[in-house]
Amino acid sequence: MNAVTALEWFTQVLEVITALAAAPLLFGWVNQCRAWLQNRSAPSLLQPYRSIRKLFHKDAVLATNASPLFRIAPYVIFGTMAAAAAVIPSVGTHLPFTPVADGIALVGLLATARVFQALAAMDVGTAFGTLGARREMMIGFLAEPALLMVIFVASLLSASTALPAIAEQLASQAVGIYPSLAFTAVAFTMVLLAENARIPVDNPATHLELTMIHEAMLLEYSARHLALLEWAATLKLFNYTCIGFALFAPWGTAHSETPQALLAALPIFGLKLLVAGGGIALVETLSAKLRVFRAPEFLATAFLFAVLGLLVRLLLGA
Amino acid sequence: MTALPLDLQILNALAALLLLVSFAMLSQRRIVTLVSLLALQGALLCAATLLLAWRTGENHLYLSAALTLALKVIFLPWLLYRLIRRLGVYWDTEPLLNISGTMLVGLLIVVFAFGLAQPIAALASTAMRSAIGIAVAVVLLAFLTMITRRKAMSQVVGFLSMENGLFFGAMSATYGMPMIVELGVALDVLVAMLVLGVFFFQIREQFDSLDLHHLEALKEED
Amino acid sequence: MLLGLLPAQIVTALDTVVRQLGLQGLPTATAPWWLLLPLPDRQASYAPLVFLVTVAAVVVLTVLAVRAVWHRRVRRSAAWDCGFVRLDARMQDTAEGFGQPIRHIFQPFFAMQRELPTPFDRAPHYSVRIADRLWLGLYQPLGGLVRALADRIAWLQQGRISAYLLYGFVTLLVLLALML
Amino acid sequence: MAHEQFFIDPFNVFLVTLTAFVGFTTSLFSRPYMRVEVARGRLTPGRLRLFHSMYQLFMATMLTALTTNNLGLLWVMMEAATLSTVLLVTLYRTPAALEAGWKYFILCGVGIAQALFGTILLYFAAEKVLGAAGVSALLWTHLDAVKDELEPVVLGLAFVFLLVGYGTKAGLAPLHNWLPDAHAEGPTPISAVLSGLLLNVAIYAVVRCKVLVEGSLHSPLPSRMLMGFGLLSVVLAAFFLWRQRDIKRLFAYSSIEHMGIIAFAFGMGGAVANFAALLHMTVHSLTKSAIFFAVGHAAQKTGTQIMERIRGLITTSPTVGWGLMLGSLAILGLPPFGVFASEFLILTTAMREQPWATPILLAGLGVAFAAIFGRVQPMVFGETTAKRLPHPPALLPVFVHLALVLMLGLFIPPWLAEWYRAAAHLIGGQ
Repeated sequence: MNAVTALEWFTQVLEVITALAAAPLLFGWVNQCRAWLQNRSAPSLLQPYRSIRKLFHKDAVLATNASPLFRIAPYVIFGTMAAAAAVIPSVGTHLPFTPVADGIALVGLLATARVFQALAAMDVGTAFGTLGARREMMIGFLAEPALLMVIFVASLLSASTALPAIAEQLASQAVGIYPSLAFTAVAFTMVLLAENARIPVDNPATHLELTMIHEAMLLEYSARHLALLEWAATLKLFNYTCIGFALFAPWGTAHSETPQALLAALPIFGLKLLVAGGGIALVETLSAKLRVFRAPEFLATAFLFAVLGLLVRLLLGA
Repeated sequence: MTALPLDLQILNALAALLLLVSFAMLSQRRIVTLVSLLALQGALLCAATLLLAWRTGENHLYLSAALTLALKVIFLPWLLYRLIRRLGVYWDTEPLLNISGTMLVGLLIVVFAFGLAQPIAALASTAMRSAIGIAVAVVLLAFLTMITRRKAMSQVVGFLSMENGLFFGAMSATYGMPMIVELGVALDVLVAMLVLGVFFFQIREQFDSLDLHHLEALKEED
Repeated sequence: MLLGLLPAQIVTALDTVVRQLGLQGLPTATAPWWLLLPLPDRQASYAPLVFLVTVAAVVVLTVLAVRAVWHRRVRRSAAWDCGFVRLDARMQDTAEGFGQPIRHIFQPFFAMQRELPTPFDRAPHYSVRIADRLWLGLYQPLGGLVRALADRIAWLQQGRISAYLLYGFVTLLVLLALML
Repeated sequence: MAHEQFFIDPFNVFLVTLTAFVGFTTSLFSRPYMRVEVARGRLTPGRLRLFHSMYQLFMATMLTALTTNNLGLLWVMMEAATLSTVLLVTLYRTPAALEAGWKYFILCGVGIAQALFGTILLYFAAEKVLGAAGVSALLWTHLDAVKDELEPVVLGLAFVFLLVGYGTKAGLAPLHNWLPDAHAEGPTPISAVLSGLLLNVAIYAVVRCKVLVEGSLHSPLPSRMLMGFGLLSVVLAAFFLWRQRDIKRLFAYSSIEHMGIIAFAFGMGGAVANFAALLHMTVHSLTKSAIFFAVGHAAQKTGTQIMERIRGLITTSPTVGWGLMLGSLAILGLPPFGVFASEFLILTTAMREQPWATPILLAGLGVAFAAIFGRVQPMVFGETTAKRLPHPPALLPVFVHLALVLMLGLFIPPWLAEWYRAAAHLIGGQ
């Protein structure tokens, strides 16, 4: 275990801060792309920042029967998302946090966030809260195996489940066509869309309570708690995109902790974010929202793709 | 076959008679005659033992003959007669299989017994080795009488005739068992009879008849 | 919890058992106490305690940051009843309700009878009976078979003493015939 | 010649200690139990005296049967044991008890008569080799020394008679019909002792003869027969268990099943199987007598033996409830107890040597488990309106037995293991 140098700590902190800062930006950018694609005039790029700041200044309104869990949950969810950002190698791969948690621990962390969200949703006992929690659990119940399978296939290629190691291994590999990676990438995008309540599974901008999944859970929240949860949602989208980069587009991340490498890596990372945001918006405009009980088929196909990737990897060795 | 010496002839005759008596007991319905047949069987056994003792000079056989005489010819039949008179059970109802059927089965069993005893007889060195087959037949016939009887008393008589068959087997195979065993067996038979006497009175008291179909309550089919 | 937080210590404790059995134990890795090193250590390591402490630290940090930068004012009021007049306990979701989507997905694995009220019902009522297919398909027929067999075998013990004597007699003859 | 009449060898030494110990605990248990029965008016003081005297006679006959060297005397003692217990089975003078007593007497009497004929044939074969030496021809030690010279054909037939004779006393399958009636109708101490000890003595006699016959016959037929009887008993008893409504009959059938397992194990032969069979004999008699003690008190407290009417023992009298529950778990072979250890050994040896028999054995054990547990559980934990009984019954023997069985399950002391190994070697011969 080489001594953890100060620079490595610097990259670690840098990653968390970029995550916190860039998450709402990415969210805004996706909304903007969507608006353009649907030839609507787009809200400004900084709109998410303004709404989060506005919410932070408001007085929190709590339901009479809300329990302490209701008030703690936003902080826990935000905290776990931030910690997840620390584990995922977005800018540099030499992170002191690598030995602490690998891909599977990361999936566990995301699962804890989901559990707290569901519990908080059911806490007040309104019909919509439980409705949202129930559906979120269903989605989570089906998406998690697909996500684990994706990480498993990626780790098969690089013989390690630690995300930085996978990124380094894939970056250093000769660029070629890897069908197993292609299938797993498709599976991963489907999981990303499902987990972050994007169009095919859940419409982020909807106001129809009966169709909501993610939004239904936040109905009872207000002011700073709601701000935290919104921010955590954007952070979750950001984390997922960073996992996607680490597993499928690792080029350009800094493989050493020297400041110059980091500085060089930042613009490339920005470019990748723009492309990813545009991609998500494109997928969303092209597909329509599925009925809630069609979501399992969607996630089953995701799982199928991941398993296909695995089989191709084992049989063809590529 | 050279003419057997006289006493062997008599022994074989006694053995044949024993087999005949067992057959008779198999088909007898009157319990009183059944008991007298049992006494006859005991007498035949005692005679055979005496003759064997005289021929081979085994003095413990004399004691055994005396024991059989006292127990199986005099005491037990007397006890059974008294019980029959006290309990007033004179007739045994139709056995499970009709008489001719039982006789047929009895024949088969005797044939089987002889087939069975053949190898043993070949090895026996005693004079009466051919009688082993008869002993086995008597035991199996007694077993059959117990199966086909419906009255508790006749089952007991079957049990005692089986004891006679066993003693005769011991006699013909090995000139009787060691004395200590003979005494033990005799004691057991005696106590068994006393216990059975107690049983008769209790059954009589509970069911006021000795018929065995009262004793069919404990079963699984309820 | 303990096993989760301190796996390394427990794994090394178990390792002594493995060695006693004469099997090949863990390599004597010199990992720090808080780290769990898998066999080929290059794969991925996991430090549960540090992980928990970091996440907790981040959560506490957010709480303090939000409290410090913004305010802590709270106001209590009734939950949003989306236009419905009176929310009472009966309208709360039940555990069965919570499990309904997953049960809906794994429909073929449950033998489920559901009674849905039609809009014209005078007294509508909803009931669902869920039975495990394995129980219906495997265990009940097996139980029935054993019971039927038991009834048939019970005929053996029918109470008549002559039958019992016959069993003994037949076994004796069969064994003797076998022995010849 | 006189000093050779009695002998102790590794095989019967542990049985003698077991019989003495269980006899002692049963008499401890029977003293208060029978006094309550007399107080209830089910027994007259006169019959109580008969009970205690016959009980002592019964213990005497069993102990002599175990230690005697003379096979003829072994037969006489077995007959005497039957006679002494037949009066005890009919102690309550109810019609059912009478019927049970009559069947017990006739069936066992006939069975034992076959054994006498077997002994005669044995004596006949022995005399040819040992010469007409009177008593010594029937001494087991002499016979054992010279067993390979004995005439195989005669020994084979003798073994059949002995197996059928002592098999009836041991309650092996087709000859078992008297056992459930006798064990259910007699007073509980008698059922405990009959189930626990007399069956062991019968199996002991069968194994003594098997050793001789196996020596001379050199054919696997005797072992096959014993295995056949064993398997048949396990399967038949397992299916009989399903229809039981009387608790003592239930555990009587469970005794038949366990005797079947022991017979099967002795039938397999070999050091491990014999070791397991001896262990199974010990733990079975300890557990079964403990269960019968608990059952006795349960029946006495609720006044009935019908299982449907006994409910919620754990609330009415916890000691009886716990005793019965732990006893049943032990007898069903659940891990911590010794019965599991011996059954495990038997099954593993069966899997290695007689793979065809293992599924049958497992099916039997499985069905028996379902039947017994399905009935005992509601009895102990079912709800009941009856309130808790004031004075807890003196159930020390139950928990002493179960503690011993638990100990045997967890750790067999070296000296006991040495006893079993020596005995297994003596029986197995290899």
